[in-house]
Amino acid sequence: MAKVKGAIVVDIEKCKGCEVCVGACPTEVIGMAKEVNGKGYHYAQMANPDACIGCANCAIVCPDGVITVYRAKQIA
Amino acid sequence: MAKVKGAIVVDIEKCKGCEVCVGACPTEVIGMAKEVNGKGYHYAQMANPDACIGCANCAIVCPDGVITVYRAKQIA
Amino acid sequence: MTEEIIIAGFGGQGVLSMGKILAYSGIMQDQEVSWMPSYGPEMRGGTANVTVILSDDRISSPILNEYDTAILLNQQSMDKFEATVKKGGTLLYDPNGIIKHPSRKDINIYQVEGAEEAAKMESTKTFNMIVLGAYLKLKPIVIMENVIKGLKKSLPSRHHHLVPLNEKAITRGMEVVKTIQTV
Amino acid sequence: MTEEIIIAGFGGQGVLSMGKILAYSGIMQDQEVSWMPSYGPEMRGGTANVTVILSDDRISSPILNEYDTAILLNQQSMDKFEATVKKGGTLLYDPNGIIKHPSRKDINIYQVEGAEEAAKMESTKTFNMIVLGAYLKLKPIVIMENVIKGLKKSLPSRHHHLVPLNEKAITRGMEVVKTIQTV
Amino acid sequence: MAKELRLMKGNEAIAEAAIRAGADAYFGYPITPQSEVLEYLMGEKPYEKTGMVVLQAESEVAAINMVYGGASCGRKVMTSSSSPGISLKQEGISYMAGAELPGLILNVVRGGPGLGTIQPSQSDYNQAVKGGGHGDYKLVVLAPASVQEMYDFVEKGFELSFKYRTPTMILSDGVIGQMMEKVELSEYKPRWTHEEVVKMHPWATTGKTADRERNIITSLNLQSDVQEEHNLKLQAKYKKMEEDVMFEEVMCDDAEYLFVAFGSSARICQKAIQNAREKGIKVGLLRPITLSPFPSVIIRKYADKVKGMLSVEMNAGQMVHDIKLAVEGKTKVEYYGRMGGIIPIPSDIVKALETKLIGG
Amino acid sequence: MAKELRLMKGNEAIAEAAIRAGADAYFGYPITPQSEVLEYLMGEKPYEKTGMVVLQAESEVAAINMVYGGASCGRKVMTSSSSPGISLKQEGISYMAGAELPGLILNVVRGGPGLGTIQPSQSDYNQAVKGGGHGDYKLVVLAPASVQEMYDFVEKGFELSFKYRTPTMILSDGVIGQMMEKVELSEYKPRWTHEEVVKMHPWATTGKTADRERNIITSLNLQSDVQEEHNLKLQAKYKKMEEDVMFEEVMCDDAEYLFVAFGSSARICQKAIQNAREKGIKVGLLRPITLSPFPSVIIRKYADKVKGMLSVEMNAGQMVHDIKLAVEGKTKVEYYGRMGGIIPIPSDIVKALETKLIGG
Amino acid sequence: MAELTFQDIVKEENLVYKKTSLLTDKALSYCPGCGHGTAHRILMEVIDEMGYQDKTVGVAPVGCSVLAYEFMNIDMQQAAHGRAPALGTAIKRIMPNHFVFTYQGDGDLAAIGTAETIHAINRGENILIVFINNGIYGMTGGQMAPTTLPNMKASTCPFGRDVSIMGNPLRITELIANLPGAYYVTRQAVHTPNNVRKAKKALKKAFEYQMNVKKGTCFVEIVSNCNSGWKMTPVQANKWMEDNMFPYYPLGDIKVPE
Amino acid sequence: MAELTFQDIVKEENLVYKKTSLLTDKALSYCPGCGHGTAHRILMEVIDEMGYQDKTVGVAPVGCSVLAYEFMNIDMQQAAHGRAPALGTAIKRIMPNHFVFTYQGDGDLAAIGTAETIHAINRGENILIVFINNGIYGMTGGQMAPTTLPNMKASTCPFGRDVSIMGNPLRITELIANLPGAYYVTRQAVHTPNNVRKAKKALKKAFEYQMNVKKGTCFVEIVSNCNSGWKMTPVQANKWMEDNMFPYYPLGDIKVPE
Ligand SMILES: Cc1ncc(C[n+]2csc(CCOP(=O)(O)OP(=O)(O)O)c2C)c(N)n1
Ligand SMILES: Cc1ncc(C[n+]2csc(CCOP(=O)(O)OP(=O)(O)O)c2C)c(N)n1
Ligand code: SF4
Ligand code: SF4
Ligand code: SF4
Ligand code: SF4
Ligand code: SF4
Ligand code: SF4
Ligand SMILES: [Mg+2]
Ligand SMILES: [Mg+2]
Repeated sequence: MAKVKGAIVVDIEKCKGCEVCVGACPTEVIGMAKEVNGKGYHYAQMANPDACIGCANCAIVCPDGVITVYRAKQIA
Repeated sequence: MAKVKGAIVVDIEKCKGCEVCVGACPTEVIGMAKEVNGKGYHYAQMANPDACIGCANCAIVCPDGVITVYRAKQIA
Repeated sequence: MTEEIIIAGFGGQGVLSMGKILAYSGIMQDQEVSWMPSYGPEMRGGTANVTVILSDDRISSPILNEYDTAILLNQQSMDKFEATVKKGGTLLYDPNGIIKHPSRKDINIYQVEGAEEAAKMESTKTFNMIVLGAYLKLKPIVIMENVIKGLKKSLPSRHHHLVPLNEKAITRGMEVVKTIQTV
Repeated sequence: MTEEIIIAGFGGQGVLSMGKILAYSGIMQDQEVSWMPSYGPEMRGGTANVTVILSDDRISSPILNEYDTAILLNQQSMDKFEATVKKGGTLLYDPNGIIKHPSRKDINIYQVEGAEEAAKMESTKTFNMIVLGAYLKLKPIVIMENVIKGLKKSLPSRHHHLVPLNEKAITRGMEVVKTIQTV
Repeated sequence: MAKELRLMKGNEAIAEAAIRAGADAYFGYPITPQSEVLEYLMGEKPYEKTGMVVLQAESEVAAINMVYGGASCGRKVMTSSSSPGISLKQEGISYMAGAELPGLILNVVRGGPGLGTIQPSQSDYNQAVKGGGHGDYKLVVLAPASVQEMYDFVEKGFELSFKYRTPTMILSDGVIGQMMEKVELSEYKPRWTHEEVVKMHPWATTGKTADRERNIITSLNLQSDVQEEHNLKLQAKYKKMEEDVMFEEVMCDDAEYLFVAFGSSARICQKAIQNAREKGIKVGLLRPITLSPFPSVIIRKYADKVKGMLSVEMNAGQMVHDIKLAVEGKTKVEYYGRMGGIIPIPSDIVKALETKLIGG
Repeated sequence: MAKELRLMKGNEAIAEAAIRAGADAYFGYPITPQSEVLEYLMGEKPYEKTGMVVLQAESEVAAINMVYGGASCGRKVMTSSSSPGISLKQEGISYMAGAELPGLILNVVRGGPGLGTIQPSQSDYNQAVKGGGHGDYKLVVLAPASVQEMYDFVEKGFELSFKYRTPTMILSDGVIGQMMEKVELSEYKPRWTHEEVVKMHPWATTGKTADRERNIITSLNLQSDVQEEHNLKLQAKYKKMEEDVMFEEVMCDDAEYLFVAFGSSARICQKAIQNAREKGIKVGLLRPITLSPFPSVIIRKYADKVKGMLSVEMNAGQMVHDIKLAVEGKTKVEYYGRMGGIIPIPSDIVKALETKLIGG
Repeated sequence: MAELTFQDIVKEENLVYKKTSLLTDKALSYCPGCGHGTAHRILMEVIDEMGYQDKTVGVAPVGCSVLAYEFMNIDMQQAAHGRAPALGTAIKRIMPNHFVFTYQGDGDLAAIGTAETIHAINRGENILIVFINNGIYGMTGGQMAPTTLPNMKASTCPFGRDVSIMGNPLRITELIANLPGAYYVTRQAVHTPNNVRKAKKALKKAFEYQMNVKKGTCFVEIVSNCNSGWKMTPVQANKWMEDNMFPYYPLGDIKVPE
Repeated sequence: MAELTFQDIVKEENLVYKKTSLLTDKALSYCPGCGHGTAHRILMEVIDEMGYQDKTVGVAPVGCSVLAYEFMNIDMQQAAHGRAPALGTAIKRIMPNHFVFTYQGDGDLAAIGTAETIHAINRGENILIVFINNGIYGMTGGQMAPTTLPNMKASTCPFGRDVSIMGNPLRITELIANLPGAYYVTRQAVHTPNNVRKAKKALKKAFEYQMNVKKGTCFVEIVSNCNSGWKMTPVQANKWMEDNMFPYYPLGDIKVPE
């Protein structure tokens, strides 16, 4: 059986650190960076990348549309 | 038994001859004058005064409020 | 030539369209014309009047304080406009419903039994054309041919079959106009 | 005496109220004061700034293009306002979050670790008072007594119990201010 | 080809002219003395013929904003109203000027302030010319003095309003709106096709195609420097508008005095000139046709020639200030006017000339 | 008694002054940069203290008509807004003027036209002074140049507006509305009781009692002669208003040149005077405080004394025309200004003085 | 005993009905047969009967009834077109013990004044709104109103209201009845004696609710004729109204207090 | 086989979700976590997916989304406060084959714009109205809106909305659903993935109705947070919205075509 594996790319400079994506992720992938971006926001990042299933939930709720989602099949 | 008898007084100069009162009278008392008043209207008048029962229907519907109604008991 | 006319009466008497036909007739013979009605709620239920000017020259003001001719079709108009006729001017009226007849001595006065004649013609709608005929008898400022053209212009084409009747009414008006006084 | 100050930073840093306390302190010692914020959506989420003027004379324009002192509390403010300090004037800033430190050579530059000290005091709300203290150390234009009065005036009375904490923060700021460069 | 002549009310002429000029839409709300514009259009059903949209809006505010929406699509869109309704349109007009939109607004002025009277007046001169709405802007303002001009100024108005991308106002009044005169009608101009609009008005919101950036219609500039640049651009445009100034001179050649009057007042002044000249007073008429741009240059020129100017207005004296500004103190300028819907009488105008300027 | 001093925004000062002046009602709609007026009032809950009504209306149009309704009851009623919102109020303002109602309208001007910018501007001068609404009318227009004046002009504004039964407009801008300065507060004045209103304002609709005819508030006069009489009465009143003209002279005694400026611009001109005098240029400032009535007489007086006047405005040049009309060509009048929310800089003002008047 | 003569009957003591003194002596400016007059009269009768002349402030609209203040012998204000509810709001809030009503036509209330109508009622302003629905703009010469019926002719829909272009007639009364601030909403007519009596009762109720219950806006619609605008005689117009207006605007209470 | 690395996954061919090109690259001016951004995005996604960029004209309001035209890569007009439906009316009537939508806040649509909203819908204008209800005036700094909840605080009701003075919150969506011109009326949210998906479906439906069915106005309300105005973090605000806004403004279809 093929297992899906996902990844997200956050446009860090445009992320506003609202944390809406965090709660939307079913697999608790996302955490907020300790660092701030140029606008002073703690941006979102994959804190737990392995758990990402590429469901795009985070991207769909991100108000600033800064998440791009990828998904590949892991041939087990 | 006491029979009621009514009468109406039309303020002829203010009557606009709309004929709304005519249809409102249950006893067909009112008719329109052949003559016109100063404004050129054929005014309302008692065409059949004996039939008036003083019910005030005519006065109540007269848009210009130009009818005054009186009623007396005819001791039969 | 300049003729300045006021036509005044009740709302339903065809005062405005009579003025319009007159104005159109003027256009048909290449005159300058203007037609200025009273407007707004003052018209409601009450009186209507229109100032018509026909002239060979450019018309300056379409609103006037005095007139060459007044055509007055009810008592209220008589009360209001008798005094506005220029000295030596013309007053034409329908005596029907008039209680206070004109009393000026310095103007020409004529009568036309428009309502009565219209009743005879069995068409109250011809009333204003009868009055127009009477006026044109007194002041032939436009020729009949152009009046008919004007009539056609101002009537929607679906009413053009009424033109002969209107022509008859105009002719009738020319016949029945009565001179009361000339100066 | 006239002192013209710009205070700029993030919306939540208490920039406006710091300016207000300063202005109130001026009133307490009978000075003329003005306080002019940036306003409107430009504030939303972004930066806030306020121009404060204290003077012994009537203040003409409350909006300025250059300042005696700039108090700058984030990078954006640094980028925008470093250049507006008058030659020989004063720039005070909190180095926290600053990537590009001020580079002008013709002004006096000071640092205050406001955020750090506030964290130490376990009350982020004291941040702006620490900065204020640092400023007053550099420019004692108002005496402490009047600052406290100003503080009381600008705080709703239900918050007056916070005055001692704020006073402590001001004092702390006076202690920790660091000179980077003087001209 | 024989010219087509018709006897029409000024208001009807506006409507007919709109159809023939290839107007794309009319939006309006009834108010005396101009309801005939909408009534005539509805009677003509141009939406079945030329495709012109005609809609009775729920209010004057809605109507002017419909004009904004339609004009933004690069179309010839118009509205009409009378004084109180025009006041309600001021925000919309300012928006249109700010967003640099064309469009035609007819004001058939009645006497104010407030509900006032439905009788004719010229008391909205300042509002039209100085900008009744907020901010620095100018309209093109045309003042017709005949039904023919009502007709002609629709096409002219659209032309200028597209040329300068600023709304044109036709400032008329109850006399000219309600009176009938003969009008020479022009040929039907077809409405612009969508393709023509796209080509002619590349700024219009016609749908973003791949070959161009998106178009935005807005009057907002949050940054002051950008807004100031925009303001300066607008001012330069208003300056350029002066090229299109229009006026009429009547018997000015030998004139020792000048009436300055627009619209209905100007017509009555013509009669006053006759009266005056019969009396031996050499007076002429300078009639501004464009009230904005105002014919200041020609007025300034006459200031050196005549002994005085009388501004004749159906208001409390509004245009007189623009005349004064134009003459720069070089000749005496006085005002005579009537208010409340009353039309000045030629003889009174001559009397005013005599007492205020000749005797004075 | 010790005077009560407070550091306040201009907008807050207006609100506090309203409560203390015994205002009866405020109706408004939010718009930057003046929303603090309504916010402050709602925070103070004067309806629980003085009984003053405070209501957020559904729009500026509703708000001005609420003012009309309340003012008709003989009460002190006010509203506030900024440019686009003030445009929407023009019909209502014209109605109030026509019906001869008192009332206070604050315009914290922002840059236009259209949505423009929320930054400060003076580009609604014409609208306020020439009548942005339809018809011939005038407001009392007060132009505060400090937060203290924002405060003071509320009471003053009500006073003049009741005196002349015409609305008063306070024409402010974003600088003065948003800045804080110290304000000396006045004592609380109790609101008028119903009985006082009935006595003081016998024209007000307070309920028809047996001892008087019914009161009618209207601006409608269907008969032209009656409307003209009404117009003449209004004009006479506006003439009389000139008694209450207000202005400030700063260093005018020895001035060879004059800045003429109001509101924020006037403040900046004070700094420009310092700069100029340091350079040896003898310049003073004439600050109109009432823009309507306009201080034409004093300006005319200075026209004979000075070599030129510079109108400094935050717009494209509006008041400059009124100065020109006042000086009657007796001295040179020039304009310098900035737009779009940009505040003129003192040094640029001096430069303009030098190039346009001194050098020129 | 002999028959009573006219003179016998027409005596002060036999008086049954007389125009209220809260109507002035001025002749109404309305067209013959126009319902505005009747509506004016019953409104004034109610105020007269309640003895509240000195506590009443009315607001006249822009529309045929713009001159209502000439006929109603009470203090009145004339509002800008559509804004009467805004005036009413201010008057009532400033003088909460007064009886405040607006009197508005369908163009005034349901077209240009839509926002003011809805928001005043939504705030539950404790006023009475009398709404004269004649399906047309009477004053300006018979233009289409929001309430003009489908296919009905008016000067701005000379071929009849085409709902596909002009939209459906707006039942504003049913609409505002949905608002919590609406306390009492009813639709009446005044073309027959019986309807006049009912309409008057409705006005009386509204009066009592405003002065005693104080729980929100009362809204009394009166479906009326505009015989001039409809181009009919008054009698024809009333008949046409019954046949055409009433089916679309059915008479009766729409919202009554619980 | 080895675990896929980040680099392995992040490849063009594995792309699952990417911001639509119908949004410009400009950073949104909204506060962190504001629903306006999400609403913008799904609207643009729908237009993108339907391939109608060149046939679309949008209308931005006055409100936080006044700058919508900076972010939506389509032709747009910016309307005066409350008047977007009037603009939409004109655009659609003049270009009947274009897709026309307005995008409006609750202050814009339900306060100052009430008349324009109701009449455009009553006429059945064949446009889409996207209505962002955040219960507050965001743009101007958090004043009370017609939709502000009872007792909810805002800068012009700092002690909470007192319905006895300020009236009840206006359920404008339910109100306009009564109008015959309203064809499809629904209330949605965009704070969770599931809600976003549903809201997008609703927009798509509206799009299809406008372009193919042409039977009236589609009205899509999106209940959204204004965390700045509510003075909460975005996450708190979304929770508060579920707990307080949704009970008053329940999600779901309000009127669906038969
Ligand atoms: C702002 C404004 N717009 C338009 C008008 C013109 N106007 C006067 S009355 C009226 C319509 C009246 O119709 P309605 O409210 O139905 O009253 P009715 O005359 O039928 O009783 C209109 C549009 C006006 N006076 N003011
Ligand atoms: C005529 C006018 N009145 C008022 C304003 C000020 N104003 C700007 S946005 C706004 C309210 C916006 O609230 P809403 O529509 O709910 O949008 P949000 O910002 O909440 O998305 C107001 C009152 C204006 N620009 N124009
Ligand atoms: S939802 Fe978007 S903007 Fe918010 S934290 Fe996540 S990535 Fe950043
Ligand atoms: S794509 Fe799905 S699993 Fe991956 S981070 Fe986003 S929400 Fe979580
Ligand atoms: S109802 Fe009145 S106005 Fe009409 S005819 Fe009868 S009496 Fe005359
Ligand atoms: S009182 Fe009654 S019976 Fe007498 S005339 Fe009137 S309606 Fe007829
Ligand atoms: S026009 Fe219609 S509503 Fe007006 S008075 Fe005449 S009948 Fe009545
Ligand atoms: S103020 Fe409110 S609505 Fe506006 S962007 Fe911020 S969160 Fe969104
Ligand atoms: Mg009606
Ligand atoms: Mg909102």
